[in-house]
Order: sequence, then structure tokens, then C-alpha cells
Amino acid sequence: MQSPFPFVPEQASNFAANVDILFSFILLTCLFFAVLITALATFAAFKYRRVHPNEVGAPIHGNMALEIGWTGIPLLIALGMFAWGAVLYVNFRTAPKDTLDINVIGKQWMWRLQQPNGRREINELHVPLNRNVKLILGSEDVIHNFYVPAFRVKMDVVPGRYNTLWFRPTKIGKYRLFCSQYCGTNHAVMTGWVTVMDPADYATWLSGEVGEVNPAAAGEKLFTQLACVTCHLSNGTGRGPSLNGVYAAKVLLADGSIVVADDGYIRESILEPKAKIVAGFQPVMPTFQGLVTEEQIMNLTAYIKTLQSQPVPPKGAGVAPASTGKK
Amino acid sequence: MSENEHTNHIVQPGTYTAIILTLLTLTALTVAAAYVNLGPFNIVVALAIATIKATLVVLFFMHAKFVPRRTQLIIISGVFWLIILLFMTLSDYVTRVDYRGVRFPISQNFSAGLPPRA
Amino acid sequence: MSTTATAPVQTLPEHHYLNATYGIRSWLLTTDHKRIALLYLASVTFFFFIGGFFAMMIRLHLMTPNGLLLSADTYNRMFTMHGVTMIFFFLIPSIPAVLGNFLIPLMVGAKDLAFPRVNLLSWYIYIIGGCFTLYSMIAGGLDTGWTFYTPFSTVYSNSAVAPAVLGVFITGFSSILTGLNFLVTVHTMRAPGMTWFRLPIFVWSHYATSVVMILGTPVIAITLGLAAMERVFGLGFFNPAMGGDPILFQHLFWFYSHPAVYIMILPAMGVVSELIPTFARKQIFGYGFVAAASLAIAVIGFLVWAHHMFVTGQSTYAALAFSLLTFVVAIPSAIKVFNWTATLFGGSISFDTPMLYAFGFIGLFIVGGLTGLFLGCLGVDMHVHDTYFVVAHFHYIMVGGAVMGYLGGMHFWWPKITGRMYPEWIARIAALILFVGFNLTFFPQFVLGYLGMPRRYHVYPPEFQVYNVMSTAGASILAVGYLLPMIYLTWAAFYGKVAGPNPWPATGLEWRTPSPPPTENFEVTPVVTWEPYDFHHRPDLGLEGGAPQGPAVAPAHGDD
Amino acid sequence: MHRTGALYGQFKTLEQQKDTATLGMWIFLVTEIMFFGGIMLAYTINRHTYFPAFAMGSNTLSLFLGGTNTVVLLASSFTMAMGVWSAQVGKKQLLTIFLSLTLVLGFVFLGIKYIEYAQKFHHHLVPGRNFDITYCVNNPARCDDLSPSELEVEREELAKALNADPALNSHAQLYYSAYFGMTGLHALHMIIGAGLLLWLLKESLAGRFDAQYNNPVDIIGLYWHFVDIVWIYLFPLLYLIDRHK
Repeated sequence: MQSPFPFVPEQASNFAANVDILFSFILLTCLFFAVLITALATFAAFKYRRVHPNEVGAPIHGNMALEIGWTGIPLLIALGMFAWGAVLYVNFRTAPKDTLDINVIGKQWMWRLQQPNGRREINELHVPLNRNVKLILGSEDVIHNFYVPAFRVKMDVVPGRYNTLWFRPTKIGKYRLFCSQYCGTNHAVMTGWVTVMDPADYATWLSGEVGEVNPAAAGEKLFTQLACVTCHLSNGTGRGPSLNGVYAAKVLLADGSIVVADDGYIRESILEPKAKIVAGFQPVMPTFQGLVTEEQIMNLTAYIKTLQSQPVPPKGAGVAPASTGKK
Repeated sequence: MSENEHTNHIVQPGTYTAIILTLLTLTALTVAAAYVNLGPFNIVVALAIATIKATLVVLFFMHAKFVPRRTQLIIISGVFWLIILLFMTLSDYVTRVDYRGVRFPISQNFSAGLPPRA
Repeated sequence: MSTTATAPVQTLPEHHYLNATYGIRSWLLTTDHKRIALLYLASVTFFFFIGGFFAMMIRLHLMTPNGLLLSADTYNRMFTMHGVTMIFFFLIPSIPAVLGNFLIPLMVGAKDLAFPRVNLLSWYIYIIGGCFTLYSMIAGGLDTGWTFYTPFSTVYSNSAVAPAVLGVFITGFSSILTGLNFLVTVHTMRAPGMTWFRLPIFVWSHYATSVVMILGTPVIAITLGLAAMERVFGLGFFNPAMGGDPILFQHLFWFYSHPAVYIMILPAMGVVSELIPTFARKQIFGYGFVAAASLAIAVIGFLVWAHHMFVTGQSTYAALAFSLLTFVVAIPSAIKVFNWTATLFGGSISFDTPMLYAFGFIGLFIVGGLTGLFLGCLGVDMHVHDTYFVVAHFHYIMVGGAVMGYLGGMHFWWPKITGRMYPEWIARIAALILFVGFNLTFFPQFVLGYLGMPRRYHVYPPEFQVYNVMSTAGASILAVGYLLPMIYLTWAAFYGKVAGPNPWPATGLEWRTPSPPPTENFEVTPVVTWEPYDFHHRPDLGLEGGAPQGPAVAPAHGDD
Repeated sequence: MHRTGALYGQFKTLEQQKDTATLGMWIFLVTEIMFFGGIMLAYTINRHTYFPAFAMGSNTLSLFLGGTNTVVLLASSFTMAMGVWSAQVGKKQLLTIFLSLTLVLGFVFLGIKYIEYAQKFHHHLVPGRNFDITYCVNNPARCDDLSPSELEVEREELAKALNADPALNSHAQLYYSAYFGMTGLHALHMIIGAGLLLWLLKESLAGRFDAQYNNPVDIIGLYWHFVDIVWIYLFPLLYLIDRHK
């Protein structure tokens, strides 16, 4: 949307146009009534304004025909709106048979998705154009909500059960993904992108990796993509320790031992985060086993190396002297 | 206070005694019924007996049989609203279908995580 | 005041409820419903400004996409405490506990409410609940959202959930006792001749409100009680880790919290139903329908709660049933709006401040009510649910509707409460500022919502900024609009022009006693011989229509 | 509010006052119905979903203690009703006697409830970290209040239930959540009722109630009977889920 005052998001799924048409119908009906009443009230307010201070109004008590009319007609219109909306909703809740099933796990505060062939993504979803896609939604902690405005669909992600959400992307592009059920501190950051691709491109994407030139730059990108950044805040206030100045430093662990944060430790921390917990932090980090390739771990390590010279936040808990911990 | 006696029916001890004896009998009956396997009807019988007992208490111990219509209406509306709460909520539960087509009660050995791949 | 028909020089009565006794004790131990109403007035105003402060912080923060001044956690605490304060401690008690408390005994011609000591107790319960909630704000704040959704609130949140929940739980009983008191008062305390169909619509609305209060509030009490026990003792009904169901919490929560919206809006509708006939000098159009619509809203309002849960994964069938009923509940509200509009026709309309609020109410309530149709419509809700569209919708209802009604009622009855008049022109300007500020604040949020901006976001994508800036600008105008009445009404209570018993004039029984009224409300028990809002058989009002031969003793009849 | 004798100032007649107070109490009882309704709903859904766990939990309760309590509470309702009658016909001494009896029966109920609660604490059957549905079966020495035959029955039931529901331990906690939630709320109402009865007793000893003015006895009686009704439902719902084995 290029206009500075957009009012409709892009239409990129089979539902989008239908929702917009239904919305417009309700909008026009409501506008009609709103304008009608406003006009009548304004007209009456001026026509019957008080001229003499002691006058009173006409002795009118009511009118049965009018009452029945303005009860019945709006009721019929409302039932029409209901029926139209119901048809759309039943369609939305009833997924077709031939779907591409994608698993989605919501977790404070990231989305973990898995394609049918096992390829995993974080906060990104790639789907082919014109293919029915069904998301199977599960949550690891609290209630989240998977919402793509351009598709006009959303569904809660409720712990303890799976919900489903289906759509058919109809336009190639990159669309915003939101969590729209409040889920805690970084609810607003639990966002991402849905990329609709040409089926051929999707197939290529599904089978291959995209090479990165500069390991540190690739690592920095991954650090954001994998949502590491939501916990490992550089100022030390996150749920995970700040990584500034960690590389090659000594780290105090929860069990009292001290390790040196070398490449091996970083790799272990990514793949088996619960093995060595930094003192003062909870074992909340999920494993990235299967999510990242060896090459990507190397890139991440390269990025963490570049943070060696960054200022260490003062309140780094669990830090061996002169260094900040991490896990 | 002749007017008072006119509107306030005094329930006599004889009635109270008859009611408490009925209540005790029904209590014995509900315990006895619980030991008979009636399948899904055990709960129905238990609730039916409890409702009879509650009705007796309301009508006689609480004099609802003798109070103005207005008060009776209030009692009934209270019960009616309870039924709205229970039944409209249950209307969701009994028609829920989870994505594998399993009806309520939802699958019991759910464990958080990804569903198994076919 | 522009049309004062009685003698030009008015004096306050020698004895009235405000000067009956003096000292802090005489207020804190009073059982006079009028004084308790003023206690409530002071306390809800206090909470309103606390809630308003949170609102300002939210709007300021959202000026820029990355947030201007708060951290994520602080922002979450701000919007949560804004919601909790405004809903449980301002909106729900505002009109019923202040205006309703003050006026219902006067309107039905009683010396007091049925249970004056219970009335005082309900204020103390409210204050105790408020203290717990204030304590939670100091002790780490609350970040669950006012909806307290589990399992976030019971397991994951590390803010002070328990005291806040306890505070809301306690305050619920204040609401129950108020509702109970109103119901019994309307049933048993009416003056001779005050038949059901001579009751002002204000009383009908409060009757309907009370029904909602006594039937709904206990359910939220037990629900929050269970949630608190789940957090503290580890009960498991709402905890999926133990096999509980978080959606059950939502069912129970909305069973009350949706009808609670009607606790907020019905009394405001009652106020407007008083203002329009008074300032149009004309009987309300379709009295019976307006009264019945209140009850219909209260009853059907209980059958729609799960429309807050269309995208939680409740069953499709249940969603269909609840959506259908949602469209049905829109009808009684529409009936009211149509009847108000029809009342204007053939009237003699003045534009005193209360009437401006009534017009403002109608305008904003139309927008708020009609946007409810979008949300109740299943096909649209799946897009706009939990976005700013919802935020805008309920602010139009609760602020545009309930608060406009509350302020309109305040201006209308302020001369009755204090015996003095407020400065008319400042009041008209304040009403205008409120209307403009309100629309500028909340209308852009509809667009934001349709564009897909989810609610409760402390940062947002840059393409949403322009509407957020508009909204923040509107909020600052709105803040001025709220401060003005606060200042001049307080001033008027002490220094305003003496108003006299019936300055407008209006037809209700409350205007047949001095302003401010004596402690026992009426010197002699009034006998009602006229129909509601009848300006034609009321020579005591000093208007042209008052038939000179005296009030016609109309027979009490059963229907409109 | 100023009062002349038994009449409060806001009322015109004693009859209006009585009518008002009775109506007020009935409306309050309606809110109580809704109050218990919420937890009933939670109970219903969970019982339906996790029947084996609820059956298992129910069978760990003592039918003897629960049944005795039902009889005690029904009897107290009877004595309360008789108290109301005594007041209505102006028998002041009889009123005092019946009120005392009601109060004593109320305390007997609470005493038995205490015994039951203590037993559940002892057997690690309170929801929370220490909850262990298998505790008694695995530590028979710690549960010496259960006879070997009772333990044997429990062992069999446990085996069956675990077979039907592997997550029995967490779902049984839902049963105990319902049990403690419902009976706890009920007991709280009993305690409030006992307080009200104490006040009635004091007033009755002072001879305040007669055939004209007995409204407090009447409306506190209503409350007491309501608490009885709640128990009438709780007893089969909690104690008699699955006794036919």
C-alpha cells in the first residue's frame, strides 16, 4: 500500500476478497442507518428547536406500526448479515482435503514452523501460490494467535490442544505475520513474515539452502531470524544472558563451575541449551537441533565473536570476573 | 398483625417432620442407587433424586410454596440462568471436534509438541 | 437553566442532606444513599484519573513505531492496569453507584434504598477491593491484560496477579450488593401511585442493569477465585499442563464480562432516556418499547458471550449459535436509538449541556453499536478479532457511550446533587471538546484494525504510524475535555448559581423536592398521579402546556 | 437509619420490611446459585473428559463420613425450620433450643469435614506439588488409617484407572481441585452461617423475637437451607461417581 492513508490491507488469499466484500456490505448498510438517524436527528433538532422558553412538545406517545417496522426490518437485515458471515466462517473452519500441512508451534515469543519435508523455519513461513495450506497450531506455553492480515485469517494457538487454520495464497509476495493474542512481554515482537512463492521457487527453496557470503553478517541475520535476539538482549535484561564480550571469556555456570566460552561451548549451547546453564538464568532456551545446520552454527559463532568488543552490561548475572555469561 | 397472618402461611411441625423423613429416605435411596450399575443413567438418577430433595427443601423448609408469585419467579429465573450457563457452554464442548476428527472428550494423552507425521 | 420558569431568585433550603450533620464520621458512617453516592463519586473519579493516566502513557508511547517511552513490560502493565481500573473500578460502578444510588430512591419516591447499611457496606467493599488492586500496581504491577486469560495469568505471568484478582473478586460483591439493593427497592419501596409503568426509564434501565449484576457477577467471582487458587495453590481447571482447559476460563469469564458491557451501557441509556424527553419537553416515544428493550438487552445479553471466542477454536456450531444471538441483541439497542430520534420530532428542543451530551451519546453509540455488527459477523470477525478494530469498537461503546452518558447525567443532576448550577458556556465547550477529541482518538483505530494492527502491541510496523499519531493527538484533546468538567463542576458545587428545585424543568419525582434534597428525601411521602414525562398535565412546572385545571388524575394503566 | 422498635426508618410498615428483607435474601440466594454454578460447570466438563480419574478420586472418599455429614446437615435444616416455626408462633424458649441444636449440628458437620480434609492431606491427595494418587498404595505404612483390605481395593482400582488414563496423576488433581473447591466453598458458607446463627442465638436469648418480629430468623433460615441444598448436590456429585464395582 503506497498511499499514506491506507485503509485496506493487500488481498492475498482466497478469503481476502470475500471478507472485504462482506465488510463493505455491512459498512454500507450501517452507513445508511447512521446517516439516516443523524440526518433525522439533526433535522428535528433544528426544526423543533425551542423558540419560546415556556413551550412544550406535542403530546405524541408512540406509534405501534413504526415500532414493529423498526424492530422487524433491522432484524431481517441482521439475520442476512449473520447468514453471509456464517457461510464464510464455515468455509474457513472446514479445511479441504488436499492440503499442504504445516506444523506451527507458538512459544514465548517466537513461531516455530515445520514444512512437510521436515524443513524448519523460525518466524518465517514459505508457502506455494494457489495451493491449499493447512496450519496445525500448537502452543508450548500460553495462548498465542496466528494472524496474517493479508490473508484475513487468524486462529488462536491454544496450549493443550491443536487448532487448525487453512487458506490458499493467491498472490506472490511477502506478508506480515502477527501474534494477535496477548502472550506476555514480547507479544508485539512475536511477528514474522509469510512468503508466498511460485510453486517452482517453493520447491527449490524447500530442497536447498541459500548461501551467505560473509559468515558474521549471515550469523547476525540468523541471530534475528531465529529470534535469539528476543531473549539475548544486549543490555542484559533479557531472559537469556547478553552475549556482549562473551566469546573466549570465562563463564560461571549454575552448578558453580566455570567454563571458557569457546566455539565448542557455543555450539553445545545452541544444540543442547540445557546442558550448561549460566548462573542466574532459567533453562528456558529451546534446542535448535535440526533447526540450524553446522554452517549456520559457524555463522552464529562468527557473529558472537564480533560482539567480543561490545560493552558488557553492568548487571550481567552469573558472570565470572570481567566477563558476561551466556548459555 | 392479622394482616400478617393473612399473607404469611405458617408451616406446621408435622409437615417439617414428614419432609425430613422423606429427605432421609431419599438420601438412603441415592446411596443405594449408586451401587447399582445403571451405566450412563447413574448420574441421571443421582441428579434426579438430588433435585427432588432440593425441591422439597425449597418448597417447604424455605416456604417457597407459600411466598408471593414474584419471589417464585425469582427462584425460577435463578435456576434458569444456571441452566443457560451450563447448557450454552456445554453446547460448545459437545460439538467440538479437534483436527484429527476426535470428538469431545478431547484426546487424553496429549503432550505438547508437534503432532506425529503420518 | 436557559429556560428557568420559576422565581428568578433562588435560595438553598435551610436543611438538606449535605448540612444535616458534619464531620468525617458523619460521612464514613452514613447510611444516606445520597451521601454514599457522593462517596462513590469521589472514589470513581479517583480511579478514573488513575486509569486516564495509564491511557495517556499508552497513547504517548505509541506515537512512534518503536515506542516512545516505555519498556515492553511497562507498556503491558500500563494497558492492563488501564483496563482493570477503568472497567472494574470506574465504568461498572460509575452510573449505577453514583447516579443510580442518588436517584433511584428519589425517583421512586422512597426515603432511602431498601437496605441502607448494605449500601454503605458495598462502598466499603469497593474500597477494599480497590486497595488490593492499587497494592498490586505498586507491588510489581499487573501484566495479564484485564481479561486475565489463563494459563498466562495463572502460570506464566510474573507480575502481582493474585492481589489484583483478589481486588476484582472483592469489588464484585460490591456490585452484587448494589444490584440487589436496587432490585428490592424498585419492587417494594415505590411511593403510592408509582406503578411500574410510571417508573422513569432510568429506573427501568437500572432494574435491567441490576439483573445483570446479580446474575453475572457471581460467575466472574468464582472464576477469578478459581484462577487465584490455581495460581496460589495449584488447582488445575484452567491449566492445560494438568489437563485443564484454558477455553473454559474464557467461557466463564465472558459469561460475566460480556453482560458487564451492558452494566456499563444500560445505565447510560437510562440517562439519555431522561435527558431527551426533558430537553425536548415531550413524552418519550414508545415508553413501553424503550423499557422492554432494556430488559431484552439484559436477558439476551447473557446469551452471546462466546462471540468473544470465535477464533479460539470453540466448535463451529457454538460459534454459529452465538453469532446469531449476537445479531439479535443488536435489535433492542436499535429500538432505543429509533425511539430517541422519534422523541425529538414535535418536541421543543433546547441545547443545554446535558442535551449536547445526549446528542453526542447517540452519535457515538450508533458508531459503537453498528461496528459491533462487524465483530459479531463470523466472516469479518476472523479478520478483525483482537485488532484495534475491537479496541475502537468498545471504546465507542464504553467511553463514547457510557462516559458520555455519565457526564450528561452529571450535568443534568448536578443542580439536584449540589443545589447549584455550573457555568453553561464552559460546559458546552467542554462537551464539544470531548466529542471532537474522542472521535479523533478512536476513529483512526478502526482503520488500524482493518489494516491488521493487533491490540496490545508496544511496538508496531511503521506503516501504522500515521493513524497512531492521529489517535495520540486526539487523546490529548480528550484529556483536556475530561479535566474541564472535573474543575468547573467542583467549582460550581461551592460557588455556582443557586439552581432551585427544578431548574430545567423536568417531570421526575426527584425534581419535586428541594435541591439539595433533605436527608429523608421528601418532606411528605409523594403521591404520583401523572404519567412519566408528561409535560401537559403538570401546571407545577410553569410551562404553557400545563393545563390550568390541575393535574389530571390519570388512572394507572398496565401498558403503553 | 433511625428505627422505632423493630421497624427501620425507610419502611412504612413491619410487613413491608419483612417483605423487603425476604425478597432481598432470595435475590442473594440467586446470586449464590450462579456462584456455585461456575464451579459446577468446571466440574461437569472435567468429569466428562476425565471420567476414570474422577471415579478413582471419588472412591478414595469415605462414603461413611460423607453420608453421615449429609444426614447431619439435613437434620440441621430440619431444626432450623422448626426454629422458624417456634419464632412464628412466639415460643421463645423453643426457638433458643432449636437454634442451639442447629448450631451444634453445623459444628458437627464442620468437624467431620475437618477429619476428611486432614485425611486427604495425610494421603498426599491435595492438588499441588506433593499430590500423588499412588501415595497410599506405594506407602501403606504411612497410611495406617486404611485397612489392608481397603488398600487392596484401592490398588486394584488404581491399576485399572492407570490403564485407562496414563496421565491419571494430573487428571486426578482436577478431581481434587473440584472436591476442595466445592466443599471448601460450601464449608466457608457453613462458617458464615454459623456466625449468623450465633448472632441469632444471642438475640433470641435476649428475647428479641416474637410472633410479630421474627424476620431475621426467617431469612437466616433461608440461607441455611440453601447451604443444605448445595450439599444435597455435592454429595452424589463428589462421593457417588462410581461406587458400583
